Amino acid sequence: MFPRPIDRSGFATQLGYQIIVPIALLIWLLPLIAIFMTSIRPAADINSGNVFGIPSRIALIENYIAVFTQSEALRYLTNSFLITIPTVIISVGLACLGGYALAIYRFKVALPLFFLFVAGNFVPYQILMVPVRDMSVQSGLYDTIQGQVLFHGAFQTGFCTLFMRNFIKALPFDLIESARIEGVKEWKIFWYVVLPLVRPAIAALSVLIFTFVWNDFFWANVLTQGESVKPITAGVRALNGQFVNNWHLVSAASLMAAMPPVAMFFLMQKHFIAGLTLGAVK
Amino acid sequence: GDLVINFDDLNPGPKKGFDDAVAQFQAENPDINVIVNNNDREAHKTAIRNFLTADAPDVTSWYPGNRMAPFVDAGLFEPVTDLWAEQGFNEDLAAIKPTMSRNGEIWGVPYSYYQWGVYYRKDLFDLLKIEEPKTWDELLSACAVMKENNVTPFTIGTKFLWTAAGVFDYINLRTNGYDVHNGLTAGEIKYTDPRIVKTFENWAQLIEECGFIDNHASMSWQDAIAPFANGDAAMYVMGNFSVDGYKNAGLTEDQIDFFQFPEITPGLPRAEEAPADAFFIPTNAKNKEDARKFLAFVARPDVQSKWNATIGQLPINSKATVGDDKFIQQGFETVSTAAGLAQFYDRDAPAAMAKAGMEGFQEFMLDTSKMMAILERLDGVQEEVYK
Amino acid sequence: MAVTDNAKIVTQASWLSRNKLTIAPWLFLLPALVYFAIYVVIPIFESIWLSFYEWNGLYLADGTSTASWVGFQNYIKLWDDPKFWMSLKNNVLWLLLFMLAVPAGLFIALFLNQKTPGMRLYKSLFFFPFVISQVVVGLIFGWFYNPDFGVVGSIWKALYCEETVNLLGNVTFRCSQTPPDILSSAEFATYGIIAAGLWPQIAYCMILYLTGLNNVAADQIEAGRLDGAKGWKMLWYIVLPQLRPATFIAVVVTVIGALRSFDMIAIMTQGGPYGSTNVLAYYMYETAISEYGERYGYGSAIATVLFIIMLFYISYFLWRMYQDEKGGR
Amino acid sequence: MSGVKITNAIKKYEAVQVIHGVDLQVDDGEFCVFVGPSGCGKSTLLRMIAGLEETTDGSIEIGNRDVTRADPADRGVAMVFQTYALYPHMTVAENMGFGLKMNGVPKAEIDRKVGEASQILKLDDYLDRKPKALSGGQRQRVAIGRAIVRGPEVFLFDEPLSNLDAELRVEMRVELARLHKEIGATMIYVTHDQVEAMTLADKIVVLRAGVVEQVGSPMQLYKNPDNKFVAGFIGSPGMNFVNGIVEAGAIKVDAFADRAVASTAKLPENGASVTVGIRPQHLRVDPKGSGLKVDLVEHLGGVTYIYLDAANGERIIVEASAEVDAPSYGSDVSVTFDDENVMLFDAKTEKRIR
Amino acid sequence: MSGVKITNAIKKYEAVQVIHGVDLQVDDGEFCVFVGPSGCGKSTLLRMIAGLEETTDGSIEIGNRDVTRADPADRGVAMVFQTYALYPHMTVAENMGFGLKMNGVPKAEIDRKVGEASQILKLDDYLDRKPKALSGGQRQRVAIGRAIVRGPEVFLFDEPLSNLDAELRVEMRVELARLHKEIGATMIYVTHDQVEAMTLADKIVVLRAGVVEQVGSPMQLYKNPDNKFVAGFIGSPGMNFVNGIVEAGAIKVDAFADRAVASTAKLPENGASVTVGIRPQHLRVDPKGSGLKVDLVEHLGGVTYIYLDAANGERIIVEASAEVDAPSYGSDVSVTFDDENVMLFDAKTEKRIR
Ligand SMILES: Nc1ncnc2c1ncn2[C@@H]1O[C@H](COP(=O)(O)OP(=O)(O)OP(=O)(O)O)[C@@H](O)[C@H]1O
Ligand SMILES: Nc1ncnc2c1ncn2[C@@H]1O[C@H](COP(=O)(O)OP(=O)(O)OP(=O)(O)O)[C@@H](O)[C@H]1O
Ligand SMILES: [Mg+2]
Ligand SMILES: [Mg+2]
Repeated sequence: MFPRPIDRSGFATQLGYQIIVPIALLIWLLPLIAIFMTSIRPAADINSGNVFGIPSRIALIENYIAVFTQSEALRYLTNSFLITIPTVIISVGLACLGGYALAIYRFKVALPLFFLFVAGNFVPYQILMVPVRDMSVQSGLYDTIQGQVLFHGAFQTGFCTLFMRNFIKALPFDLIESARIEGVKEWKIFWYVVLPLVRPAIAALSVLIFTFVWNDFFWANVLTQGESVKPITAGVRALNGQFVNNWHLVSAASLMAAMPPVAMFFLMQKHFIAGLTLGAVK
Repeated sequence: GDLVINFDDLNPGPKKGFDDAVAQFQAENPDINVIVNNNDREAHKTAIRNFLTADAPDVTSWYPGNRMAPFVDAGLFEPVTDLWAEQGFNEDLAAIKPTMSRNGEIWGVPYSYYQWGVYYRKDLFDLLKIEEPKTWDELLSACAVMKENNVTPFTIGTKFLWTAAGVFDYINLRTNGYDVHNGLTAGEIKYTDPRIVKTFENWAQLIEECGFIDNHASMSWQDAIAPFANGDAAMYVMGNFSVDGYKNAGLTEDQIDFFQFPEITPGLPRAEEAPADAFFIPTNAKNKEDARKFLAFVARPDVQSKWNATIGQLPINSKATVGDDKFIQQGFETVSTAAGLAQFYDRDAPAAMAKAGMEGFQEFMLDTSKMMAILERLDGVQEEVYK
Repeated sequence: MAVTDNAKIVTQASWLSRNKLTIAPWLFLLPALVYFAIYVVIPIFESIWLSFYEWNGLYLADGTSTASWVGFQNYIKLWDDPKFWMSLKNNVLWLLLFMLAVPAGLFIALFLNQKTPGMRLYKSLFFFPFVISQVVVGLIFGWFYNPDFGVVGSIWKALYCEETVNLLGNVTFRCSQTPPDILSSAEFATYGIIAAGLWPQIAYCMILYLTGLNNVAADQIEAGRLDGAKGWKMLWYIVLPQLRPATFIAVVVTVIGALRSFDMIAIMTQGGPYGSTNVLAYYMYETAISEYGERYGYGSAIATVLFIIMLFYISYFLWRMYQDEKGGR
Repeated sequence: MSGVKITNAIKKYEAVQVIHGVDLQVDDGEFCVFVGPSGCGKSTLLRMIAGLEETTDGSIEIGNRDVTRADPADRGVAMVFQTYALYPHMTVAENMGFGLKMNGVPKAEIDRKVGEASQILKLDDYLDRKPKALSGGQRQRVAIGRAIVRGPEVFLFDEPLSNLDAELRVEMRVELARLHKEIGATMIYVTHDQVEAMTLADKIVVLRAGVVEQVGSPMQLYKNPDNKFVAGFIGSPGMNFVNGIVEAGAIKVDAFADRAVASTAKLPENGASVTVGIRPQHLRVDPKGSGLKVDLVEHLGGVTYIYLDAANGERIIVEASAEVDAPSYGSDVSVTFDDENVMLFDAKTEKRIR
Repeated sequence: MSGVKITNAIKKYEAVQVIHGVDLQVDDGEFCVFVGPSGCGKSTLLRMIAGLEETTDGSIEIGNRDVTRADPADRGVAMVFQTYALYPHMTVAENMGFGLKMNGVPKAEIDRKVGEASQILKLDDYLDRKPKALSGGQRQRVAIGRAIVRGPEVFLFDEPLSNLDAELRVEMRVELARLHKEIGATMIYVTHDQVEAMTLADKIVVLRAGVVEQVGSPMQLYKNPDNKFVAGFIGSPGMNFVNGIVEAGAIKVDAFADRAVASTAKLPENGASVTVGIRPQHLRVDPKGSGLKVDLVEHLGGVTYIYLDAANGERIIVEASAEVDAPSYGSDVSVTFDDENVMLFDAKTEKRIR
């Protein structure tokens, strides 16, 4: 282990470390803490310039209720879920199939096709923007939840396929061969042997994609126009325009937008990090 | 049948005005089923480009001037020249007719406009014994008094650029007049033209001798109300829609007042900024017959009177009556006596030009010494855009 | 009759089963492939194609496009467009400064790579910024930088301003110096946004390095200790070389993050003041679909340039991957 | 009848040929072991029989059916992998029954078969465990169980014991031998562990570089190898090889202090070089002799290995019983042996001279 | 003087104690091997000597210096890891020279020392390669070279050969023995391969559960083990153990068909249980006898193992020379042996009864 485990050093060093870490964390998260503090301040504090100090009163509930009652926040949140969850299902589902094909079968174009997915995954969004937007408009998917789901689903399929393919490739190939000798049909191998084994990958991927899509802002701008289908990220921006100078409400709304991915991260931490590093590093 | 109307304002006042009007229209035409899609203004700007082709409503709100040009050129709006003739709009709406026209046809029917000018803290002026300035020099000396008393003369928030364009438009209108404004936005006059340079020099003088609040580039127009409301700044060059904002910030009608932007070049006919809102019929509309009915309806004097009273703006129909709000009154006075009505820099100039121009204005406000460099750059853009 | 029928079925079935390893992959792959092609692959080419047109995004009433072919005109315009160069310059700035996330992430990872009680929780808290939407990060930092209501403003007021009352008796501040307006200053705004962007990016690199450090071979560290390598020498000679995969991926994601920098700019400055914080990604968006844009051909040309820049990294990444694959099964 | 008959089997991976025309007959019920150095094509040949690799040319018959192009599932074979290839998400019972279940065998019958197999393999108590919760040996047994359940005509094993530690390996080896006796099916077994090959096989196939070097029973190969490769490969420690020169109907060997080795074999003409092979067990150290220097003595308890260096650099290993006093390091000795234990090989072709 | 002296060394991981007070003296130039079952603390003890694990209590001296709390780099030890722990990003030469470089040795001297070591280890041709491009044996040699270059007083090896295949292992074993002879440094070597222990060691330390069971030369341990554990651990195949009952100054053993075993040892009182041990080499099968059933016969070429089952379930392995005709499977036999080869152990304490 590097650096040298701290518990091997003297008591003073250990104590010092135990003290420094929380302080460093505090500084690191200062922006978050600040907006949290702001989000529980009453409006009066903001106006009187009490941005940093102790809130004069904890207005947590009041502020968060205000966000919901005075804006479309609830709808934005709902939209975000409506966009994110189907996207996760579509992209992960397709990627399982595609990744299986690319990982298990030896065919000539497997590698080029795989690279196509990988490359597509790194493409700057902007190069897709005009055609995708135009296509959505033409097909009536513009400014709909489905339109966003379909696009995100396709785009994330690239990353998911990269991820699943590498994961499946790392499975012992013997398992597949063993099943083939036993006369198990290809799709049954996929269903009964591979799928159960890639469950951790599916979990990791799902959390990751959830976060990616939840946090999307660009496509929300490109593919929607109205309030009715905006996700929370774009919504928060709109709220920012609406709650001018009401920083306590903007903060509350921002935190709300951040909450689901953060919660997701906390609940599925292991998977999340596995996903990030596995997907990227492998 | 169904009449689909796309409208573009979700703010409570305008929404109510529109809803009321629709309700009245519906009442008058029980056979027509009005379906309203009301959208946020910015969203509407994006949406219209698509829905005109893909999913056209029967009526949509939009803006005259250069803003309607691309749609007109692409044949996406239905000309309503005949409707104007039928309904006598040519007389009743005469002031707005030029901006509603393009390529020899008239393309829509306006329902409202509003004035621009200088809103100020009357209580501050009173305290400092300053009169509403009528001329440039009066303005400058008023500023001097304010500055002595630690009051910043002007507030503004230029984060979203267009507010600076309002200031520019006024100084330009007062320095050079209506025709130069039109010439410039039509790409006929270069930005390095001595007349425009003069405008900028005057602006520089205003910045130098009057001054705007600090950090305006990081503020929206709403943000900029705060120092105004607090009494740290005394004046605000703005459109009439801002009155609501002042009131929300806790100011009463007694504390604020309005004056016309002071004269700069003496004797120049006075032109004003007065952006209009209008309704158009898309070419792909399904129910054009009822759409025309609606357009005729919104131009009616009684409708416009009531509607504008609700939204605190000015009716366009000369037969309409004006609300008794003090700002409306003053605005009506200002606009109706103006020698020319400008839409707004970003509505009169094509989009690409407007964007570049407004960025230039903002940059200029932050550093007046870059004036010539900015103007030369704008010339370059102009050449490109109007090619 | 029946016999021949049967024979047919048998041969067909056997053809299928003989070729099932050829057909099966395509059946599994097809949905993802078609779907991905429609939304990602084909649009790339459409965009490139469109960059040779001038188009305001409108269709005529009958649905035909108003686009007109202009050849390389858009690219020629780009060459003369100061905003393009400004954006490109900013992109380079992003690229360079964003790289700081890599050593910074490493540093924090080293700092946190201990097994004291509660460390797991600390690590995950350190990771927070990455999970949060860039929109929120942008808002937070925008507020941080705000010279009037924000944190910078508050600090400034505490340092350089005194509270007085103005003419009307309202509380106000008189400052001996105007506070820095980071996001409105052409010089500093970009740095301000990059700093905000670095926050989550550092967290990202940190997590990559933390997992990397987890996998550092203990025996090599021990061998190093026996060889007398300590502290920085250990880091430099033994740990860092082992962290190469983590470093590689940290660089890749950072480059991509830098080139994709859109959200922060959209939230914090919209490319302003007067275009000084523009980057290609945002400029493209602005040109194509913002209120003052609607120049789709030109926007596509910008996107194409961005794509070509990214293509270098993509190719490099694929090349590395190919090297790895050659070794594998 | 379920022997395996391979006729002129050839395997190419694109340009590279790895199996160069193998002919082989494995009889019904026989335990056949493939041995050979790493990379010689043992696994490939086995996988060709299983159908996991396509046979480029030649034919493979199982129980008189030509299965060269048949699907793995239709060949009546079961395979036990080196890695066991157990499905980690299934219990032992599910693992064993999976193939049957997928082929639509009724549940009751699956249960019965799994029960039988698990009894044979003493896995009854573990049927509900996941592979993770089993020891290496138990996993190995499950893998075998999975093969048994399907009642194949031919069992294929690819180094099934190489992932086990030494002790378990011995245990499982004994168990495999018993299993073969019990079910009597044809088994083909790949290993590069000599001991496994010697102890398990009815028939050993020695492969080198994709070619069959010799086929025979363990003792045949040990006592009567066809060539130097087989002689060196079978037996541990390996056979000693030294150079000899044919001289007047006998062989003069440098390393044996020019002691002439008599031979009943058909010797080549005088002066020809031959390779002389003799197993360490057949050598005795003569401390009174000279010509060989003691380089190293390894006491293993029951047995002692003595490493001797000849003047010409050749090295000879002598296996002595522990009771014999070993010569001391560096001392000059010679070796004695019975001439009948000497084998001769052609120095060039490495073929046995008989 | 660079022996190693360990006095009452204790190692605890938090609550768990894994080394329970070890006293050990390794003389200068001695080759000392730690053996013992997995998890007994061999590696831990070695790593304590290296300084990679802190010593909880007791002291460690190297060449008369107390190094109990010294930094690993300052102990004058070099270690060869089971995994070799080569730096994958450095060439062979860099790997070997790294320690010197870290200690500020001038480049020229590093080159000289690396050159020397690589000559000893025949690595000259590979100096510029990365470890990835080396075979297992070569890697192993680089790891040893890295140790040699630093000229340590004590070499520590932790199962250095266990990642090599059987053949290479033998080769490297011989090489290690030669190396020790050549440089004559103190070496401490951990293995659980018996053969390595027996052949390499001057002194074997048998560890069990963190306690030293016996220390001695290989032959001492083989011929004269202190307890059943050591007796069973040393020698392959392991010693046979069967139960016996003391009866009138001799021992009656069920498995030997009640043949009384005479003994010169101080026997406990009549009727007491003792464990009777005898090595497979010392047994001969008597086909005319009875009481043991032949369960399995394994021919290994030079030697044959015969597995016998006693009626009471005890199992006896007999090692016979290949020349002897093995009994057939299932036949009833008995064994014969010389009484002097029998060892007796207390049934409870497992201590040797001498
Ligand atoms: N897919 C492949 N493509 C090309 N060559 C291959 C492939 N698979 C195996 N080979 C080559 O075929 C030869 C035989 O491989 P095989 O696995 O049968 O050897 P083996 O005898 O089983 O070796 P080991 O004892 O190491 O398992 C090797 O030289 C190997 O490199
Ligand atoms: N870091 C640790 N924390 C707690 N217990 C440990 C730790 N390292 C080792 N042990 C325990 O100490 C005991 C001795 O371990 P050690 O590695 O020395 O065994 P070993 O004899 O080398 O075994 P092997 O032959 O398997 O290498 C084991 O029971 C192990 O579980
Ligand atoms: Mg193999
Ligand atoms: Mg160990």
